[in-house]
Order: sequence, then C-alpha cells, then structure tokens
Amino acid sequence: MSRLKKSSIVSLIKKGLRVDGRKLNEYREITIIPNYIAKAEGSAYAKIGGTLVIAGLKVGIGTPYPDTPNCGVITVNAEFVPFASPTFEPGPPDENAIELARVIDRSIRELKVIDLEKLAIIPGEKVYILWLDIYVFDHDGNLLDTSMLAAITTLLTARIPKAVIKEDGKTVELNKEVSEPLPITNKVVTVSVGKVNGKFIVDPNIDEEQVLDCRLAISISEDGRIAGMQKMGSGTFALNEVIEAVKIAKEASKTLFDKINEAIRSIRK
Amino acid sequence: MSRLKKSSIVSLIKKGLRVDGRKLNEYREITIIPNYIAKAEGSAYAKIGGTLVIAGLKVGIGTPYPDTPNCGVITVNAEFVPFASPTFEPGPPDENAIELARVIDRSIRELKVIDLEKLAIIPGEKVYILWLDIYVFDHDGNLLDTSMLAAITTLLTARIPKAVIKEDGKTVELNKEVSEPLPITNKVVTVSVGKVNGKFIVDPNIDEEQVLDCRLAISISEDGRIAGMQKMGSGTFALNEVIEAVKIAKEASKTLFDKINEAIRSIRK
Amino acid sequence: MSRLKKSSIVSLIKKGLRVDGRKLNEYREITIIPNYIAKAEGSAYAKIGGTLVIAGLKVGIGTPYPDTPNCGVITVNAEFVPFASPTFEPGPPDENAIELARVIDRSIRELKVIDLEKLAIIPGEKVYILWLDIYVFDHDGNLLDTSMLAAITTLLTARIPKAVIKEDGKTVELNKEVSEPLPITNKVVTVSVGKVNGKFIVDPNIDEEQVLDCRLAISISEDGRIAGMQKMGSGTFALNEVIEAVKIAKEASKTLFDKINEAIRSIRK
Amino acid sequence: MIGKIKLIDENGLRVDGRKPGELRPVKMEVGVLKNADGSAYVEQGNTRVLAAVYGPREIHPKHLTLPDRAILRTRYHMVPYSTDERKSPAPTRREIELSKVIREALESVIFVELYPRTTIDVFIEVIQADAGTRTAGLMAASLALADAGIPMRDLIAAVAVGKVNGTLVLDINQVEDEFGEADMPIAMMPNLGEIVLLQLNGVLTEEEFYEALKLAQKGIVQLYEIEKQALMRKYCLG
Amino acid sequence: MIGKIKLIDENGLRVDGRKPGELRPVKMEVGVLKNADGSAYVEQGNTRVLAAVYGPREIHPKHLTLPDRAILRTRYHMVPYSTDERKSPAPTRREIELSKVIREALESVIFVELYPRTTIDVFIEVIQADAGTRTAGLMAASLALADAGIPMRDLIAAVAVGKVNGTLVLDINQVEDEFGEADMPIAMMPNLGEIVLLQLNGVLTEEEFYEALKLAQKGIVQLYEIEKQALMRKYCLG
Amino acid sequence: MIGKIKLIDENGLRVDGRKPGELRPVKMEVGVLKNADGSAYVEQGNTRVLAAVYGPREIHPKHLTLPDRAILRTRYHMVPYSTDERKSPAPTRREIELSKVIREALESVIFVELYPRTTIDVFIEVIQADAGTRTAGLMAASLALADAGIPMRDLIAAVAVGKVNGTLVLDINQVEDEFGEADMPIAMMPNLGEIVLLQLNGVLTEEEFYEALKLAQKGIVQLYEIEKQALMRKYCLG
Repeated sequence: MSRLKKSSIVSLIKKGLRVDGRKLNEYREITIIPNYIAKAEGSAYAKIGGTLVIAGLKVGIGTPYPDTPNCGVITVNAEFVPFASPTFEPGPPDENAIELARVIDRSIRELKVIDLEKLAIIPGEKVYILWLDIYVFDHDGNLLDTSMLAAITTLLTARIPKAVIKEDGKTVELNKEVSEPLPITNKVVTVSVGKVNGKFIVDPNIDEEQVLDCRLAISISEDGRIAGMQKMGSGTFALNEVIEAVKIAKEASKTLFDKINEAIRSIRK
Repeated sequence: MSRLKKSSIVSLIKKGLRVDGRKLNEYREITIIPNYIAKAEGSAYAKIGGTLVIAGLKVGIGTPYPDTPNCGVITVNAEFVPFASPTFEPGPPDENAIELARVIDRSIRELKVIDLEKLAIIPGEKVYILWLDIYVFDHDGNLLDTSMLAAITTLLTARIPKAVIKEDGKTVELNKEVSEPLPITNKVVTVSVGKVNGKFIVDPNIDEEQVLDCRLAISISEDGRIAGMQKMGSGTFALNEVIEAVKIAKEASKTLFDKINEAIRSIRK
Repeated sequence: MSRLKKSSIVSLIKKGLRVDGRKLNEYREITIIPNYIAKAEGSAYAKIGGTLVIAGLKVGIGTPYPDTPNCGVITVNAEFVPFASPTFEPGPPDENAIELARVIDRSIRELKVIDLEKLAIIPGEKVYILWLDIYVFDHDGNLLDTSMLAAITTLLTARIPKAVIKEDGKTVELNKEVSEPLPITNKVVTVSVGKVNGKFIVDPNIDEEQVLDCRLAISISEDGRIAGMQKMGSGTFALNEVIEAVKIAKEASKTLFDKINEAIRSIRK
Repeated sequence: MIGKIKLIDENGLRVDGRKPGELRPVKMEVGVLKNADGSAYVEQGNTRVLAAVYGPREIHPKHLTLPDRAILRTRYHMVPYSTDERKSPAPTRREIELSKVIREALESVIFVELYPRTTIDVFIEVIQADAGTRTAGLMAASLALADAGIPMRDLIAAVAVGKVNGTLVLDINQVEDEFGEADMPIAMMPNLGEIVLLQLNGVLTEEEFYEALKLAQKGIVQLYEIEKQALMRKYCLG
Repeated sequence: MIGKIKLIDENGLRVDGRKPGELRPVKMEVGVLKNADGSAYVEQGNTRVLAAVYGPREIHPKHLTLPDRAILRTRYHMVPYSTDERKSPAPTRREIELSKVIREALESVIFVELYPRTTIDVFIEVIQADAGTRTAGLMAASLALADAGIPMRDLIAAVAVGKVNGTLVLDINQVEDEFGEADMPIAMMPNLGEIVLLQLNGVLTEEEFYEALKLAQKGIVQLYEIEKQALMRKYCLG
Repeated sequence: MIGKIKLIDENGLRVDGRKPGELRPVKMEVGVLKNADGSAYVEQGNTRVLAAVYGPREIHPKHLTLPDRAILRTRYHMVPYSTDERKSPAPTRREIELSKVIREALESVIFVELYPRTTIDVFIEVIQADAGTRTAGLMAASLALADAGIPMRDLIAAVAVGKVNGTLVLDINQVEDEFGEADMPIAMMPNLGEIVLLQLNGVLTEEEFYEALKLAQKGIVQLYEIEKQALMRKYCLG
C-alpha cells in the first residue's frame, strides 16, 4: 500500500472518520447464512465487508481424552488458503491461522458454549468428536471476527446424528435419520479493536489493518462478560487503553449478537 | 534435447518410422522375470527397452476398511527414485508417481484382477493387507506400461502365506510354511499411445516422450475390454483420435499379454 | 576458524600439547548433576568444558514390540537445537543428532545396561515405555561423550513409578506415589578419540574438532569391554591406529566412571 | 455390492428421477470474490465448487519461471466438511492427481505463451461434493480464467458419464459413482471439438466407450451454453 | 472438575501456601551459555526456562531480510521431559502460537530499526513447566537480549494472573492453571507502562478484569527489580 | 533369546553350512543401468544391492557447492519389499545414519578436490536384505564410482564380522545378526591398508576385537579380488 494511502487513512481516523464512511465503532455490512453446506452437520457462511468465511462441522465417534473421560471432543481448525488472498501461501496452517483457531477454540471452550459432558455416549469409552473447520475464502480484513461469527453460527444451528449404542453395550453407531441440536449453553463473539494514533476502531478492513499500531481481540459473551482476549501483532497498549478497548468491544458486540440471532431465527421459521 | 534431434524424431514419425527402427505400433524389447526377489511374497523384474521396474508384494494382516468389511486391502505405491534418472528428485512420490500408482491401482481394482472378498479372513475383523510397491530403477521412457507389466506379473505369480485363525477365534497368524496363490480373476495391461503430429505411436522411448503432442494411457483386459483410461500431459485429442488410439492399444495389448503368459509359464515348468 | 589458528592447534598437538593446556589423553572439567529436572522420572545435567547437555527420562505404559513381547521399550532421542550453536538449524534431528542418539542407544542396549525383561508388566501386553531425551544446550565440542554421561547418569539415578495391574487383569496404572529405580545391570561411557597428524587426543574441544583427521568413538563398559564403536567423520585409520585408540579409550574411561560414581554418591547421601 | 443396488427403476429413471441422458440442475456465477483476479461458482446438483484465479503474476523463487511461457499452478482441494466423512485438510493422493490432470487440461486451453516469466495460479475449492467435482471444478476454473481476462482458445465444458446397472448415464451423482460400474469424466473445448481431459475409472466395452463419448458430448454442448450465459450476465448486462 | 478442587483454603492461602497477591520464589541468572551472544536462566517456582539470543546476524536465504530493520525470529519450545506426560519434541500448535505472541512482544521492545538486513534470533527452552512458562520465557528472553547488548526501550517483566475459586491470584502455578477459572498472562515494559503481551484464557467480568490488571502490575514491578538485580550481578559487580 | 539359538553346530559349521572364516557366495556386475553415469550390482548370499552414481554434475541450489571440492551426496535405502516385514518407503533413522557413515567412507576414497563446485551423487538401493547391506552397498558404490570414471585412491572392500555363540565369524547373515552377540561392519581401501568405515554393534573384549579385525581383513582381501575381476569383465574383455 502506498505511503499516501496509509497517511490518508490515518488522518481520517484522527478526525473520527473512515475511508469507507463508517463510524469508528461501526462494523461493515454483515451477512450470515446458516446451514450453507447441506453435507455438513452444521455450517455457516459469514461475510463482513468483503471478508468471506465458510465454517463447517463434521461429527464422528471416538474415544475421549484420558483427562476428560466424560466429555466429547471438539477440534477447531482454520485454513487461510491461497484462494483467499494474493499473500497467502500454500501449506499447512501458518502461525496466523493457528492463532486464530486457538483464540476461537479457547473462547468457545472456556465459556462452555457447548456442554461437552452431554456429548459423552459411553463415559470413558465413546464420545462425540466434533471437527469445526473454518475456511477463509476472501480476505478483506478482520478475519477473526468473521471467523468467530461463522463458527458460532455453525454450532448454534448444527444438528448432529443420534448416537445409538448397540446390544453389545460397546459399539456405537450414528443414526443419520435422527438428528438433534448441540447442547448449547452460551453464545460468544469476538470484537477486534484496533489502535491508530491513539484512536480506536472496530472491524478494521484490509487497508486499515496496514496502519494499526496495535490490535486487541476481545471475546464477549451475550451477557457481557469477557470470555477471552488476545493482543495481536506488535505494538503496545497502555493500561487505560486496554480498559477503553474492552468497553468499545462490549458495546460493539451487541450488533454481532443481533446479526447471529436474526440469522438463527430465519431458519427456524 | 536439441531442437534438431526433436525435429528428426518428428519427421521420421511423419514417415511412419522411428529412431530406433521400430514400427509405430511396435514395442521395444520386453523382459519379464517373475519371482525376482526371494524375500517378497511376489515380485517381478520388468524391462521395456532401457526402462527397468522391479515390483514387489508384501503381505500382512490388518483390519478392513469400514465400507468394505468383507474385503482384503491392497495398496499400490510407486516410487521414482533419483537412482533412475538425472531428473528425478529425492522425497516422497511426486504427482507423476502418484498418478502412475493410481492409474495402475484403478485398473486392477475395477477389473477385479484380485477377488478381494477371498482375502477376508474373519469378515469385518481381520483381512489380508497387500502392499504392492513399484520401484523405477532406470527411466528410458514409458514408465507406466513397464510398471503395469511388473505389477500384474507380481500379482499373477505371488504366493501368500496361509492365514491361521487361533483357538480364540480372534487372533490370526500367517503360516509362512504354507503358501497359496492370490485369488486372481483377470489380467490387465496398459498401453500408452502417443500422438505426434497426427500420427500415433505406442511405447514412446524417453526421447520420443519429449515430442509427444499428447498421450493416452489405455488399460486393456485380456478379453479386450477397456479397463481404465487416462489422458496424460497437456495437449488435446479429437473424438475420432481417441477412438483410433483405443483400437491401436487393443491390438498392441496382445504382445504384452503374450510376454506375461510366457513369463508365467517359465516359472511353472 | 582461521588457517593460522588451525595450524597452531595442530603444531601444539604434534608436541604433545593442547591449546587449553591439557594433556593429549585428558578430559576437560566435568560436571554431572543428577536429578536436575524434578518433573522427569530421571534426569542429569552434564557438562564437559563448555558443552552442556541435559537428558531427561519420561515413563509411560504401552504395548511391547511383537518380536520382544516380554521386554520394556526404550527410545533414545537427541536434539541439537539452534539454541546451542550458531551452526545448528531448526527442524527435526539431522543426521548428526540421529547418529549420536543411535550410538548411545546401541551401547545401552547391547550391554543390557537396563534389564528390559524386568520392565514387562503383563508380558506380551503391557510394558514400561521409556523415553530418554537428550538435549544439547551449548556446543563446545565432544557432544557424544557429554551426551552419554548425561544419558547414563539419568538411567542410573531415575526412579520410575510403580505399575499397578487393576482387578480386570488388563488395565495398568502408574502409581506416582511409589517409585523404584530402574533394573540396572551395567554401566557404559563413550570416549571419542581424535587423530591429528598421527597423534591421538581424547575429548576434542570445538576448535580441535576442526583439525581432526578422523575420529573414533569407543564405548567402554565399567569392566573394560568394548560395548560399541563408531568411526565418525571422513578420514581413515590404519589397523594398528584403531588398536591404539581402543587402549587410549579404555584408560580414559576410568575418569568418566569416577565422575559418574561420584555424582551418584552425592545424591544417595 | 454392485448389482444389488437398483440405480435405474422400472421406468428407466435414475435415483434422482433423471432420465439417463439428463444433466443435473446447474447454476453458474462469475466474479464472486473480491481479492482474486477472476473467480466463479458452479453448482451441479449437490456438487458446489468455487474457483479463484490469480495472475499472470510474478513467482518466487524466480528459477521456477519459464522464458517463453507462463507456468500454470493448480490446486484442486476438497474442504473437510464437503464430504460425508470429514476429509483431512491436507492434500490426499487423489487431490494431487486431480490437480495434475486439471492443470494439464488448462494448459491446453490458455495461451500461456503470452505471459512469459509469470505464473497463473488456479485454485479450486470443492465446498460440497456429490460426484463430478473435477468436471464442475474445470468449468469454474475456465469461467474464473475468463473473468480474470486471460486469453483462452475456448471455454472448457466438462461432464462425467457413468455406467450404472448396465446403462450409460450422463452427469453421474455420488450414489451412481459409488455403486455404478464406470465413471468417465471428460472435458472439452466444445467449439474446437478437442478433448482436454479424459479419464475412465471402470470397465467398458469398445462400443460402450464410443456411446459414452457421444453422450458426454451431448451434455457438454448444453453446459457450454450455460457457461456462456453466466459470462454474459456478468459482462454484457452491465 | 472445576469447583470440586479447593484451591484457596480457609485462611485464604493457596495450595502452595502463598497469599493471593504473592509471587513464587524467583531466581534469575544472566550469561549462562558459552555460544549464544546473550543468554539467561529464569526460575519461577517450579518453572525453569533457558533463553539464548543470536544476532544481529546475517540470514540465509537473503530474501528474508528487510531493508529498514532487523527481522526477529523466535522459538518458544518445551523439552519433552519438562511436562508430566512426555511432550513430543516437534512444535505443537500451542508452541507455534506462543512463539508468535512472544515475538510480537519483543518486536515492541527492541530497536529493530538499528540493524537493517539482519536477523535477531531468540530461543526459549522450557526445561521444566509449572505454569507461567511464556511469562518466565519473556523475562529470560529480555535478559538474554540485554546480555547480547541489543538496545531495547525497556526490559520486559511479565506474570500471569489467575482466577481460582472466584479469587484473583498472582503468578499462578500449574494446579491453579488447570483447575482455575481464568489465566491471564501479561507482559509490560514497566518503566514505560506499556503492555506488550496480553492474553486471557477464561472468563472474567469487566470489574474482575480491571482488578486483574492491577494485580498483575503489582507483580510486574517486583519482577522488574529482580531482573535489574540479575543484570547488575553480571555487569556491575565485575 | 541369545544363547537359545544354536548358530554353530557340533562340526563348527554355521547355519548355512559355512565355516567361521568363510564368505558367502558373491556376485558383482558393473554397468547395469542406462541412465546413471556409473552403476553396479552386488549379491552377497541373499543380500542384493544396486548402486548408481551421477556426477560430477551441477547442483541446485548453487549455495550448496564448495569452492575447492565436490560435495558428495549419498542415499542408502532399502526398498519396501526387501525385508521380512514391509518397510515404509520413507527413510528411517537407521537409513539416515547409514547414509552418513557410507558418505564419510566414500569421502576418504574419492579425489573430491578434482571437481570443485560440483556434486557427486551416490545412490544405493537394497533390493533384498539378508545382513551386510551396508558393506555390500559400499562395494557396489565403489564399483559404480569406478564405472563412472571418478578417480579414487583405491576401491573399497567391506565385510561384517560377527560373534555368534562365542565364536567370531566372517560375513554374517541375517540369522547370525539377529541372534548373535556382535556385528562389526568394516570397510577398507585394501591396497592402502586404511579403514574407511568401522562400527561395532555389540560387546567384545579387547582380544576379540583384535581377532575380529584380522578376520575382517582376510575377507576383505578376497572381496577386493572379486571387485577387480568384475571391473575387468566390464572394461578389459571388450
């Protein structure tokens, strides 16, 4: 990006304005389409501005981890395929994709969005295994918030096949004819707050990402608690700046929950 | 290869002639030696011109795939080691080796060369696992047809150890003292037909491979059916050209079956 | 290293002297600290000159190898992390680290330092699995002898948790409250003998390693038998030179056993 | 299993109600992504594919370039949730093979000699798989290339012909692929009458093979029209 | 399991006898290795970390260099015997993430613009893990950088605050991490009052979060002093 | 298991009928491949090895070259069907170690300083393994190097001495290797009397070691003659 373009973005933000006409605390246009992939047990298409993410959930049967024998297992994986951006390289997930997946995973896990104990089938022996795969198909900035929208909508709208224990008391099969929703207990979104010359913006687009001094991703539960946090990129925050960022994130989270709830209602009609 | 050499190959073919004096539809000298490796359950040395391939079969006991619980498992792997050509790179099989192995695998599988159901030992639990490893040791053109000769001769002449179910009805051991042939139901060869300036040749040597406009590999069963096909390399065929190539392949396949049958007879004496 | 420095090292050795004032058959200062890592079941910090190696032993339960159903399993792994030297590269162990680990592994295994049969828990089913991980943290020459010191002290001082067979006769658990030493039957050290212009030195430091014509690593048991040997690096030995090297190694091994025994005594007080 | 599954009913109709020579419903859309230089979406029955094209662009490392033409890099990939059982995200041997045959098909079509010392990168992501993913992928790729303004000899239209319960059928779906006797994907430059991809997975007699070629050609002509309409919608309705 | 484990006793003391706002015993030593340009050892309770710094030095391949600054490469790694169960030596996803956030923290601190076209390599090896390894690692790295003579805006002092049985506690250990409700590692340049690393793994209310920040700052001030003493011992007692 | 298996019978003969100091039947052939610059085949009992040499030739990437000598790259590899249980085609730790010691042996033999800035690549493929594969491989490599016309100080002759049931034996086979007490492969330049490879896997007293060296040397002299004959057959009978 040219120096000129960068400085124009910065000087606009100084004045409380943004290149695309948004307010500093305003998200771009958001589209969420649940159940986008018929073959997946859950899925969602999520778009914030030009950023497109499709998440999908697949379900299997497996053995629990030894330290949580009575819990199902969820694995979150994110892929930044070269499809999505001229800067993405082929190969296994890089540190950015791994960080994104782990931030999402931790927020979901710590807030107990899914009651994993309800996903044990034969405790200690057989449990549901959930794979949540997040694919970024177009990168226009703020991959994390978009990915979290896709992920959480996928979980909230998934229907998993019923597990049937065979007569031997050991073998488990999935009955694909009968499905039920996941045991959901909570909702979470992530709001990425960027700092530019002492000002804060939410939902930076791909050009704005180039001028951020620093970024703080804050996961917020629907009841307003902080369910995770990650300073991303170099740069620093003063203590009072962190506090300000949290307030902004909490406020902005409401829009995201509205969008999610609207999307879910649309399919329940 | 020099431009001059290329154009001399092409102009010869235009006249129906080849650099090594062959007819357009003629194979180079073929040598097949079954049971070349004493340690393998089956093996064959196959040479077409200067191209040398040694295939070997190893046998084990394992669990079947969930979708074919009553069938044995065969895995076909091909390696183009740097040993064989100044152009081969070290490392895991590249796209060319993978394609070759998969073309051979599909022809064998689709034609049911081996009756895999007869390789179940305890259906759903224990089956024979066959590994067919194809090593190219000298690359002088037409790796696919040579590899298929080595592969099919290996299967036709293999002797696998008898599986013995223990008293517990669960454990299976291989008795290396007693061996039996594989349950073979059919035979297949692959004929690679190259197009050069509108003319067709079989069994291109390594220099001719440089001037091919396009190549079609056609697998033919001993009763003359088409058991697989793969257009390889860039370049195009018109519909009628494909039909002509099939006729050429069918005719040429007879030589290959003669060679295989002769090699098998040699060891049965 | 400069040509001048190299030639000064060589000409000193010709005169029976070394850059750091040692005799040709003398080790640098040796420090051994057993039980250095509290979390490991066994561990040792070993330093020869500036070379620092920390080895650690972790213990688990697993299934035996099919060909040794009544024996525990030990795996020796060595890592030359970029931490330790400006010349070490990141990534999985290279040929040097693999060779070092395998030389140590073979000496321990062939001399039966550990009686692996005593590490079977349910013969054929459940055995102790030992992982001996050797980390080089500072490379000042003679990694092999230092690593062997760390490895053998780790084994001699380890305490492994008691295996308890559950009532079902199948499940095994480790009781971390009750620990016992490994079933040790012998001790071994490795002495690396370098040849420089027809003279032999032990324990080459990192500068001397640059001028070695050839190197022979000789493992010696406490009763003076040869428990392994590896010519390392290019260069050659005459037959009588090999014999001389063995005599030097046998003599030098005594210092190493003294250091090990002293370290063990220190913790038994 | 083959033969036990009835794939053609008493009325000669297929499991999804189609006649043997009938295509599945098709949807094509050009220019669906922001970053890619060209992109397209193709839906064929339950198969859904996205394609993106980047280039011609520079390559690193430089020594991969060719002095007289663009190189073409192609990745055909199925996302983990596109299949019945979750697929590992790492490329399988099947995906490596298909990336190769797709690349070779595209090399016959693109005027690569116009862009020496560059790369043209074509990415195909199968987001839902119900057979025919390579042929749908090739069509999406060819539309994405057109969208990127890369000169081609022709578009590629492609379809798989199958043999199920002894009958040749056009544009097979997943059940027909799994339980049928043969699957023959074929891709052509329809206007030039040239085949750019041809594979046969299964056993056919010579006569069946000729029939299959004819049936494929029939489908390809129809798909070609739909492709052209998709391009028109993007570029001619403006 | 959470809630079942009593992590704060009737006297308000923690499992290891500490008060909520109390740090574990700390030991720091600078210049512990021969080869590295800078090195340090940090012990915090049962957590033990070694750090080594190489650079500024040349990079191969050259194209990784930047014309206006040094690049920073960081590896945070746990050795296999550092944990209760043996850890595979290959880098885990967790280690890759932590290497990234540690690198980003150090990038805020080092005057990278002083060494264009070079690399500064920072290696952290956790030899014993009992929670707080990334914060101990960051302190060891910052001491090793000072030992290597690389100019920095400030040292980094760092600590993790946790929430256990509803109480905020300073410098959590492994049991508190496993069975507690939240783990918030934070790293600062204490003299400048700037946060260089901040993560929250767990759930806090806004008020708890502000309290946690304050508690962390209290610990960071103490750790900063210990760091300065460690440097003094190496460089000022000579 | 050791000791339970009788490897020397009452007549002092070995499991395959050989006397302790007797070699297995050997077959050597030079120039067996078309593409390689040099090649050879060695059969020693049931062990069968192919070697191919390419070079001196250019290397990519260039920065691997050395200004004053050729680099030597060596791959020792066992094909999957060469062993009793199928071996994975990927290089094992054993194969990586053996590739190293073989390369170091060859480096002592080849006049690498004659070909600066090039590589000489030596590939050894074990197609059937019955012990002694590294020594057979070294002989095949040395013949292939001669076939490629690469100047050497001497040929390499090599053999493994073993200790079985307390007796030292020459040229051990697989059963003796598995159930014996020691395996000592040794490779020499026979004419110069120099050892280029020496490993001992097992336990020997000093006296046994000296005996083993002598026994090895006896075998090496015989193998050296067979090597020379193989070269003569190729190059002097023309």
